Amino acid sequence: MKDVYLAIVLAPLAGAIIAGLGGRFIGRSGAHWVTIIGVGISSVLSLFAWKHLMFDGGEVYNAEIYTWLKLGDLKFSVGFLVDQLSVTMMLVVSFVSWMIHIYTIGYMRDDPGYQRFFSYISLFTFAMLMLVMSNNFVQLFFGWEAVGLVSYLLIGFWFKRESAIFASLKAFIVNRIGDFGFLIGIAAVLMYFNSLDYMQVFSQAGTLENPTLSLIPGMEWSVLSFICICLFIGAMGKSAQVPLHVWLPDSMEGPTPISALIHAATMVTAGIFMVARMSPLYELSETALSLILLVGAVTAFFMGLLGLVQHDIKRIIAYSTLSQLGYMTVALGASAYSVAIFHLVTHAFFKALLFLAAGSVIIALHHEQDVRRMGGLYRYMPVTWFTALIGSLALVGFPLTSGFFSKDAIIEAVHYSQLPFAGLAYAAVLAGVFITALYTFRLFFLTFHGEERMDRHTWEQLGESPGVVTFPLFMLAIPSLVIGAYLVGPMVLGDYYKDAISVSAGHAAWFNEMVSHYSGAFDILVNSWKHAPVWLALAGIFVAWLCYIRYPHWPGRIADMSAVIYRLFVRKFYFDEVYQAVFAGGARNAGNALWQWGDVRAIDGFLVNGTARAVRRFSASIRTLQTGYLYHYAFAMIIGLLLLLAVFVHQLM
Amino acid sequence: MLEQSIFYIFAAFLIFSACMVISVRNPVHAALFLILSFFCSAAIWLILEAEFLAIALVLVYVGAVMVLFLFVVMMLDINISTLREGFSRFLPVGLLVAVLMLAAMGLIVGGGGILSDPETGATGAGQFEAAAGNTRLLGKALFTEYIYPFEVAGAILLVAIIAAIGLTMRKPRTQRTPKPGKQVSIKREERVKLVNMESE
Amino acid sequence: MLENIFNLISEHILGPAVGLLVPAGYASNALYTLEVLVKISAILLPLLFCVAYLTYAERKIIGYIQCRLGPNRVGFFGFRLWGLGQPIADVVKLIFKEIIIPAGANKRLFVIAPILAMAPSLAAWAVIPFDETLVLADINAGLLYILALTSLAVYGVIIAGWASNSKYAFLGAMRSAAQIVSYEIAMGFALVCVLIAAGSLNLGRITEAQSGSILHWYWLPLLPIFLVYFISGVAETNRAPFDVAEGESELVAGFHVEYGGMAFSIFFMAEYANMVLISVLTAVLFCGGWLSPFQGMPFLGDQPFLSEPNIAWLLIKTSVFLFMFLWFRATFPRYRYDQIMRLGWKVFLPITIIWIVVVSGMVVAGVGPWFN
Amino acid sequence: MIELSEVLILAAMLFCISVAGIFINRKNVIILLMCIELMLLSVNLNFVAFSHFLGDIHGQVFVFFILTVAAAEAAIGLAILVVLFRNRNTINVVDLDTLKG
Repeated sequence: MKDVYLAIVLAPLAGAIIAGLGGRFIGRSGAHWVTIIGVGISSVLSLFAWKHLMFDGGEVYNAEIYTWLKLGDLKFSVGFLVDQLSVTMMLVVSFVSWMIHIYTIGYMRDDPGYQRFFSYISLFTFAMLMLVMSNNFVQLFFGWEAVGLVSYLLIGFWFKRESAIFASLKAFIVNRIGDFGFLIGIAAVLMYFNSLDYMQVFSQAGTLENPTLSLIPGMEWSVLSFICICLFIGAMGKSAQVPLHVWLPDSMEGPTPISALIHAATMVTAGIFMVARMSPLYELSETALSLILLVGAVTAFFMGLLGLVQHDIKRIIAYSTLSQLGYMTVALGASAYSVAIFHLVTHAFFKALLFLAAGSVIIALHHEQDVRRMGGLYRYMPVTWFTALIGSLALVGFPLTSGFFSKDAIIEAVHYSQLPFAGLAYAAVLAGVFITALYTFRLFFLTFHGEERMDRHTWEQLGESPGVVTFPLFMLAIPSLVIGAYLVGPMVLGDYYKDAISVSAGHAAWFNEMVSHYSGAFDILVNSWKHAPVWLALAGIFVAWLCYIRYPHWPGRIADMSAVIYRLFVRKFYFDEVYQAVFAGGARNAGNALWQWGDVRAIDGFLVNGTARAVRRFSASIRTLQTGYLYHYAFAMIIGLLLLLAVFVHQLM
Repeated sequence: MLEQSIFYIFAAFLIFSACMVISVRNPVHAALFLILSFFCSAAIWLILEAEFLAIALVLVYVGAVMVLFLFVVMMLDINISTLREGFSRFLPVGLLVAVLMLAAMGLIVGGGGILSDPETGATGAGQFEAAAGNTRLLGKALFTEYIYPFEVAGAILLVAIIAAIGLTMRKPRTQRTPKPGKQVSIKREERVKLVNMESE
Repeated sequence: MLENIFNLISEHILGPAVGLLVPAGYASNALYTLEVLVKISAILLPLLFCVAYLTYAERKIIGYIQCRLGPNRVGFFGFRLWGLGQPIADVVKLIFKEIIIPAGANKRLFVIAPILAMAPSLAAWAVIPFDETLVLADINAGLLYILALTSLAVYGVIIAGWASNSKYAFLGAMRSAAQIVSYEIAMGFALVCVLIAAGSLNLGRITEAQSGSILHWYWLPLLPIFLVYFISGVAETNRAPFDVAEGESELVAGFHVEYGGMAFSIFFMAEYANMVLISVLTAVLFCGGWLSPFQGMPFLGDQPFLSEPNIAWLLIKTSVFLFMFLWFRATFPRYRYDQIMRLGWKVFLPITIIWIVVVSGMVVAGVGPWFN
Repeated sequence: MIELSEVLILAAMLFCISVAGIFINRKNVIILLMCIELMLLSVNLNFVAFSHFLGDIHGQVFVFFILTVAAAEAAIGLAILVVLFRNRNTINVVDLDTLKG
């Protein structure tokens, strides 16, 4: 199986290298063929690996492939840990990525950076696979940074657009903050466990439950909490949790396939995956779990609110992504790692589907992204309309769709959790359901129904997208519909993950209580009407219908009535402004101050020029002594001699 | 007695010529008086049994260094009057300093026999071996005990020579010498130009 | 012999004279002083006489070399006597001529200059050994003394040239000064060779060191130095062919162009006295001084008179060198100034320096009959 | 017999005369050089006197070296003077103050 895993990782890399370095020779079609084949190989092989592990009773694979370097006892190596968790991720990543590769052919048809783009997304796939398949922290960090790098490259893909460059820098810098915490976490792991291998660390985790450390004298922190929080800060950056979420909406400056691939389906889930992977550590720290719960709840609720007021089709979806990531984080905080991963999987499909559908719309409208200039598209783009409807229903959590199962499971898991902030989180996620439905169908109705608001020129050319675009839509729509029902049994109720995820007994008890109410997917479906989420979702859809189909003038009136809140939403709770002022401005001011005071005055002015000036002033006064007349010097010497003689005479007397 | 009177005579000449050196108007005269003072001190050194040095003083200073001085003084077209400015103004100061210094030195010298044995009052005068000769003694000291400083002194002189030459040497002027061969081989056409002009 | 004559004079004439004139307490000092004075005059009077007749000899010899007769009119008491009275007549004429001091000249220095020129050439005679015992001052550093005094000769020339306030005189003085200083160095090194060979600075010692035979004299082992010394001597005295200081053709008469009468004659005498001095020194240093050339020779060396050291030998040798001075003047054209300097600095100086090394080596190795 | 102090006082007088000479001839570089030579002479006189009265030749060795160095100094000093005169056409010390502060 080692060869299979290697092939899974290396096939996209090979595609990326060939398309990136040899793009000029192999041409456009060569570039997309080689990368699609590469990702296709890893996708098919992932499926094979999944099958091998799940149905053929294959062993969990955990081995080092290559030792990179040795430092005393410390070993940095490349290795794979392929268990139920990572194989699921591999499957999702490679499959979604594959679909997006195909979709890209249509979307990027006229772009001059065609080969480059394929190279990037293939490279991204490689990096993401490295991340999920890693069996140690260093490789994890490598994948972590590599996806960050490719993300940076792809957000700034249209590097002639100033906003794209700004967005790519923003994503990069915000991610650096998270990575800093992540790196500290890894360093702490290394310091306390003296190993970077997952299994060795997990096996020793129990010994560190009690020790404390004090960074600030007088404040004792649990080592494990410290490690977990640091690692979670990394996850906050990557998975765009409040307050490190600001980069994700801006990253929509990149081409739509990227938005789908990176910023919806794969990269942003890296944080979720990482926390799930570290579950043996997190289970020992309730502090960290509570923090995760809180952060997730805040993200889920407030980011959803922002989605209500956006006008850019991709940004609306981006805020929904943030909100959904909040849901996953909440699940993690409630120790329902399996549920989080479950939602991750379903979300990957339906969010990718939504993004690609949005991309299809954007193609049709000649790169028009403002929903106020859309409307009534269902007549012209039936396939897109249909798949988008499936995606929207899944996102809302309409019964039977995949989103229904995963989101319901999260809500129930939080409901039974007894950690601090659990109640708050429960309220947040419940409210989130309504908001999700509202903004999702706001988007849907504004885009596909109602008045046709696009300009005439565009209207004349409206039509369905080509096959390479619609094919992935179908391919993603199917799992968006069915995968929830199929997976909810084993993943949530069953023992899908086996040892890949460990939950402490206390936490497992809450979860098992939730599970005990159900016997299967059908059972859940039947009982859904007894729970609030379904009604909330339906209410959200109804309100959206009211506001955007029935009474289109309502939204404006509501906005006028609550101008303050509306402006707060439009300005995204002023996060950007505050960051700009406090961090960017602060850094600039600090730099200016250091430059003006530290460099110009202290070093240049005082130390360098100051010494010179002091010498010059001193010598200027000394200089007047030096007349340059020979006889003055002679006089000085003679008078000195006279004084010496006088002293000598004095002594002699 | 004779020796002492000769010493006093030369000492008087020495002081006189030294005074003249610093007070005469003309630098040439000053140089000549300096020569005289060298002579006088050479004579005094002879009395003090330093024959070699006395003759060396005459040879080196009078015969070479002062010739150089005279050369320079005579060759340079010096404006004497400006150089004499402030002579009378500084005369009292100079005299005062000189007198003060002389008083101090006199106090030291007169303060008690510097060299003589405090008890017997004896000095080492005349202790040189009569037969050896001053030159031989000096040579022995120079070439044995002081051989290294001697070599250094030679090096210093060499450096001085090079420095003096380097400072004063001017590049030789490029001379234009007639070349008879070229003069002979000249052709009439190259030198004479016939011009037809109308007579006025 | 001369010694005895002097002792007789001292005993019978000076002694009583001092006794009559001087208080008793100072008698010995006075006698000593008187004796020295007598000795000095015993050297100088013949010297001056010699100088006077050297001028005659010069005119005669050059005349004959140039197929002329030279002075032949002035004689004594009506006899022509081949013009032997000429020097006396010249002296009388010069003494009675007025000394003209040019306007703008520095009067005192103008007068002192000829004396300064004359004095060293006379003072040098103090250490010249005429005989084993016949020397005025038998000092150890005799050679140095000679060197020092010859170096002083330049002052007369310089001061004369400067004090005359004339550009010709000044140019001549400058030339002369540079020339003398330059050749003095070669001369000094030549003397260093001699003193290394002899191992003494005393001229008597040096002469005695050469005793043995004519081949023991230093002209042979120090042949290059002998030539260098003599030629440098010619240059030192500003004689032809090195007489650019006078340089009649361009500088009229060089440094003494403004001088006339007795002042001029003193310069003239100084020059000839210098010639005599150089000749004597060459004889003493390189040709065995008062030693007989026949000493140690078979046949002639056995003759009692011929082989014995005698003052006459010194006089004969000196005369030979003096003749060479005159011969040079009659024969050679005058050197150009830069050639003179070149000869002094670039030829003589290296030769002497190399020969110092050679002589030192010979002395250390004890080569030949000279350095045992 | 001459006393040591007599010679020393003679040397001291010579020294003081040259000091006075430096004071009063402050503008003429040549005279200044001559005064320095006079000073050295007085020092040498002291050395010779001590050498004589101590019966020790080393004093004279020092005089020898002083003479050497003084000759070198005079040669270079005069060379500088000549160059100076060539370039500035003056030897007046007052005009030679380019190095002043």
